[in-house]
Amino acid sequence: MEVKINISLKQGVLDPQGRAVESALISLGYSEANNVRIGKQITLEIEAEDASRAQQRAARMCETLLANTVIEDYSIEVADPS
Amino acid sequence: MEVKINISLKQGVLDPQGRAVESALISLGYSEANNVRIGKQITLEIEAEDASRAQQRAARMCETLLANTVIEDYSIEVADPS
Amino acid sequence: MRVAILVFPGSNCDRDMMVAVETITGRRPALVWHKDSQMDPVDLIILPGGFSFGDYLRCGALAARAPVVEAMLDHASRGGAVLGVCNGFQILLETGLLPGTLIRNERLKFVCRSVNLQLQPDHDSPLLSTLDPGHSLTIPIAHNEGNYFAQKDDLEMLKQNGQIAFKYTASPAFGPDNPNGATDDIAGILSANGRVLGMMPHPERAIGNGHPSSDGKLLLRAILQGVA
Amino acid sequence: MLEYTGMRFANAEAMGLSYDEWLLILKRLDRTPNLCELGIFSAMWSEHCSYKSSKKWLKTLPTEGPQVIQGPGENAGVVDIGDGLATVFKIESHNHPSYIEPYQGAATGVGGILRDVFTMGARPIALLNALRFGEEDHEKTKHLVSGVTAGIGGYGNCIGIPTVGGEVNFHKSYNGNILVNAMAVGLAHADRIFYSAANGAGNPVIYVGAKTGRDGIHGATMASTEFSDETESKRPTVQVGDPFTGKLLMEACLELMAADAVLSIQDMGAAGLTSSSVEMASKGGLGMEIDLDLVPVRETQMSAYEIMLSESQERMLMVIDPEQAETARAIFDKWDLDFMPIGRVTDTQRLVLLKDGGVACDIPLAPLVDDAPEYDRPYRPNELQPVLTSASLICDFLVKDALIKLMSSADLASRRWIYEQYDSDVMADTLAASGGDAALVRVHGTNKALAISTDCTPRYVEADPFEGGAQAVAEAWRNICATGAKPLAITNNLNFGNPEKQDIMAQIVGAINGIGKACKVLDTPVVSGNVSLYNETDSMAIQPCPVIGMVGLIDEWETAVGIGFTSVGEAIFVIGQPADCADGWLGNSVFAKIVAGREGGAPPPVDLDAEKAHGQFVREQIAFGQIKAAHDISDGGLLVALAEMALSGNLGADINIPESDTLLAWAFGEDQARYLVQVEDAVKFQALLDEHNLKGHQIGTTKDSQILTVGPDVTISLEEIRQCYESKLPEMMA
Ligand SMILES: Nc1ncnc2c1ncn2[C@@H]1O[C@H](COP(=O)(O)OP(=O)(O)O)[C@@H](O)[C@H]1O
Ligand SMILES: [Mg+2]
Repeated sequence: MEVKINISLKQGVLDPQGRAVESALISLGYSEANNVRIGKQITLEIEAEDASRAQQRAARMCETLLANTVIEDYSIEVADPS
Repeated sequence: MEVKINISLKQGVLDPQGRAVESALISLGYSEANNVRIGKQITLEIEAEDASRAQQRAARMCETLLANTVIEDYSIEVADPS
Repeated sequence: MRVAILVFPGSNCDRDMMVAVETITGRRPALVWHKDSQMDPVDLIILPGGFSFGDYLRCGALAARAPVVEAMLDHASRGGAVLGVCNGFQILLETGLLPGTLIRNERLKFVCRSVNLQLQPDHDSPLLSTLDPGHSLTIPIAHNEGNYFAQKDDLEMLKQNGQIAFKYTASPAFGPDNPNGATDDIAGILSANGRVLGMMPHPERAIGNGHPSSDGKLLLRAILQGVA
Repeated sequence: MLEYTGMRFANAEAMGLSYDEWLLILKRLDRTPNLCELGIFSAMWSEHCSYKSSKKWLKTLPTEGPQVIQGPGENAGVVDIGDGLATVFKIESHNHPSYIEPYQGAATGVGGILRDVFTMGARPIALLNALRFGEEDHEKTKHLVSGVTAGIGGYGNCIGIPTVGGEVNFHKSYNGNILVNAMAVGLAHADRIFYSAANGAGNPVIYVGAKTGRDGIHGATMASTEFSDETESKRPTVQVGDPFTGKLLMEACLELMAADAVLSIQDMGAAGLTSSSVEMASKGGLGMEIDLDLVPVRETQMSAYEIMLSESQERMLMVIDPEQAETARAIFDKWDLDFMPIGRVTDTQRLVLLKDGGVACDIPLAPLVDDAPEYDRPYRPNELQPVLTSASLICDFLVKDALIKLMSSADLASRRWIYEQYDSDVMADTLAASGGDAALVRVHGTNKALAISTDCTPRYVEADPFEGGAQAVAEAWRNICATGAKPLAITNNLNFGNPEKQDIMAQIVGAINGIGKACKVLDTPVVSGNVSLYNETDSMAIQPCPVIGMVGLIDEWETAVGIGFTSVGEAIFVIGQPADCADGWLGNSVFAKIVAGREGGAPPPVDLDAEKAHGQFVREQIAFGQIKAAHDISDGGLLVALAEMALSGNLGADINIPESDTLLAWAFGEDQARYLVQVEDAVKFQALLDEHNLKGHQIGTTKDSQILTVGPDVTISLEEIRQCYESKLPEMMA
């Protein structure tokens, strides 16, 4: 099953990267850009009986490895194979 | 308007980080994980009249800065404000 | 010999490069700030190492869009000589002046140590023409993203045109070596006209006088001679 | 005007204040404090900012000498190195944050100590660290080692200051409480040092650097309480380092200082805007008024309390010459940094904070600083540990097997896996980085170099705090002398458990006394330092770890030597050991722990006069060119030191051994004040030793082979040693 995991910094945690990109966008003339935040998107395949099981395993993976839950939140999307 | 930009490596481009994460997952017992790829998710607000205009601007930002189109693909989602 | 070193916020080898060039030429190169869009004409522009704009987004990406880079591209398009070291190499790739890209080191860790480089015998560059073909140099590296990657046809083109300048190579002291996973052990490449050189190792950290090697001095001297 | 929200003792207690401290606040204010004021008191009176448990003892340390320009009490110590130049250095801990989030904790630790150094007007030129992790097979160790290493590199590499040395230990007492101490060394003009004392009532107070967020609120109080699972969930928002902004801030500040615009300057470290404003105003004997609405923030609706206690990184507070305000602003504009006048210096000796058109805080400064509690905590030393005889520790291990086992132990194996992740060469003045005794960094543009080392042997300190404290200084001294440099002064980072426990307090007192004694004898005054207490998890204290960071100076860097053998057929001498010696001090050694499986026992005694004599001799003979390579003998003893010299120089050696039943003790004992040196002329060198009345003799010869020959029967190939020495950490971290 195709799984997408989005990992983003928690609210309130400084995102220096986002800030630098925002000011670069603005100096390139994109003054309409605001509040840029940069996160990760991990895509993977998980062999599982069904979507809910895949979701469960992905959550475990996030907790144990993929996300740094001290400063990051994660969300999981399982592509419905049907 | 809330915009999400996903940036992923093109097919065929080596992803050392994805590979390392995959083998770490497997050694942690997640043998069901496969084909792990790591990309970026950039979220930002774009001031624009409508969604299609925001989409357009986001695409320009990707072409000029956010993505390295030599090795990366991007996709854009504009959150429907309605 | 007029040399300019571009300084971006986050550059951190600009002074080291200035000292190295001054040691060789006896003349202090100009430091040019990234916000300057005008530049006095020079013979060689150097993009130094460091973490321009924090290496945020992608290394070299934000610097490649700085005003001074326009002036550098002008200079290059007129056949001017350019040297990019480490972060400078990354910036050159982001501008498109050189093909390919540098991705995370295979082992995903920053690596700082000496490596052995082999000057490719079939290179086609006036910048390196005073060095013996096949010359081997010991020069330190220090980077997190030095893993050179190019699409197949770009690689093919580099090989065909003699645009590969240096490869990492084995040495008695360090053994078989590819410190970062670079495709074909590539450590440095040239533009099609041979006048733009990008490389990961830091020649300015190997100019003798307390450094473990003086091969960087040899290399920089060759480049400065090649330009003149 | 002031909002009295009626704080009660319960609020104070939740912030870590005692009842007596609460009463003292009421008395000094003559009213109840509001939340913001209480927060300020609790931060300023926390162990971290006030040193209330250690101050009494820190005062006993020697801090003076002709070389000292500025001792403890400023952001960093300043030491004269001649020619109008000075070196500025300090060490600081970031233990708790690094346990919670190893990458960011270590990174912000490096960022913080760098700010302490460039705040003084010095350009940082070197970083070192001292790290302590849990047992190698503890479930968290790998994660912590890799995170901390990456974090240290992440900050130092990006900002472009070389990380040139450090030390790492593994021990179970650090399983739940690692130690991450970072040291920074800078270079300044001796007559252009900047201080924090505010001056000139009416002058503008400027905030520069990154914006303030809700990061690490009350970190200083956190660092002053014991750890438990509960605190792990109560943790504040983690501080994130931004080395890029740190670099801009450093360059902007140095440029501003060169422009003569700064009157006083202070970084915002622990307790952020609180400690910086209070310290600047109180040191100047003045007051300060700040309009909190002007503070650049990156989040909405921040309260006065949050703004004052935020520990967001890469921020500074300065008082500038009003006539230079425009110059100053232009410099910060150039570097794209916030530059914000937020208040002014006053002569009221009060800290007044305005917010939302009202007064959010109005307190006298004196009690915050002068009345900070100072405790004379009771202490009771544990009984001293017995001296263990060699016979009780020697097992039927062969010399060769023991050497291999030691060289491949986590305690002694190569740290390359760690230090290759640090850019040790940036700035192009590094002459010797990790892998030798002390790091050597050239004083840019001169023939001089600084030699720098961080050292501590916690197991010795635990067994005997006084001897252990002295030993840490002695080992740092040896490391500096072994390069040929003259030791100048030290900084120290005192990492201990809960000082409210009498045995822990006794460790603190003992170690400080030992450090003080050693510094007096060796003439290396203490110029800066940091104290980190309450390093405990669920009441298990760490092995006490008073880290010494020592800085020395060599006038001609070309005369310096390294540890590696340089040429074949030259004599190897041991200095500090009589020729008829056939035994060694095995108690509490690495051999005892790793090979004999026994921890504890009295540590080797320290003879400071011998240290002084041997160190001076080694340094002199290096300067005269008699010594071609030198290495101090410490953890692992003589044979380990010898193996390290051989590996480093890639040359073998023949070693003579005594006729002895205690050969293992001779080979691996950790007696102090000893060096191994390679010399060209054995006869002459023996004569020199005799002339100086020093014990020492030739024990071997360097060989053009890849083999160590130890006595008539034992041969060990360097390849075999190298293999196990180099592969340990990579395997452990794989
Ligand atoms: N163990 C120590 N030995 C000597 N001086 C110390 C020690 N601990 C702290 N100091 C000094 O006390 C002052 C305050 O230190 P600290 O609170 O760590 O400063 P910061 O404001 O950078 O957090 C500094 O001058 C420091 O050098
Ligand atoms: Mg400070």
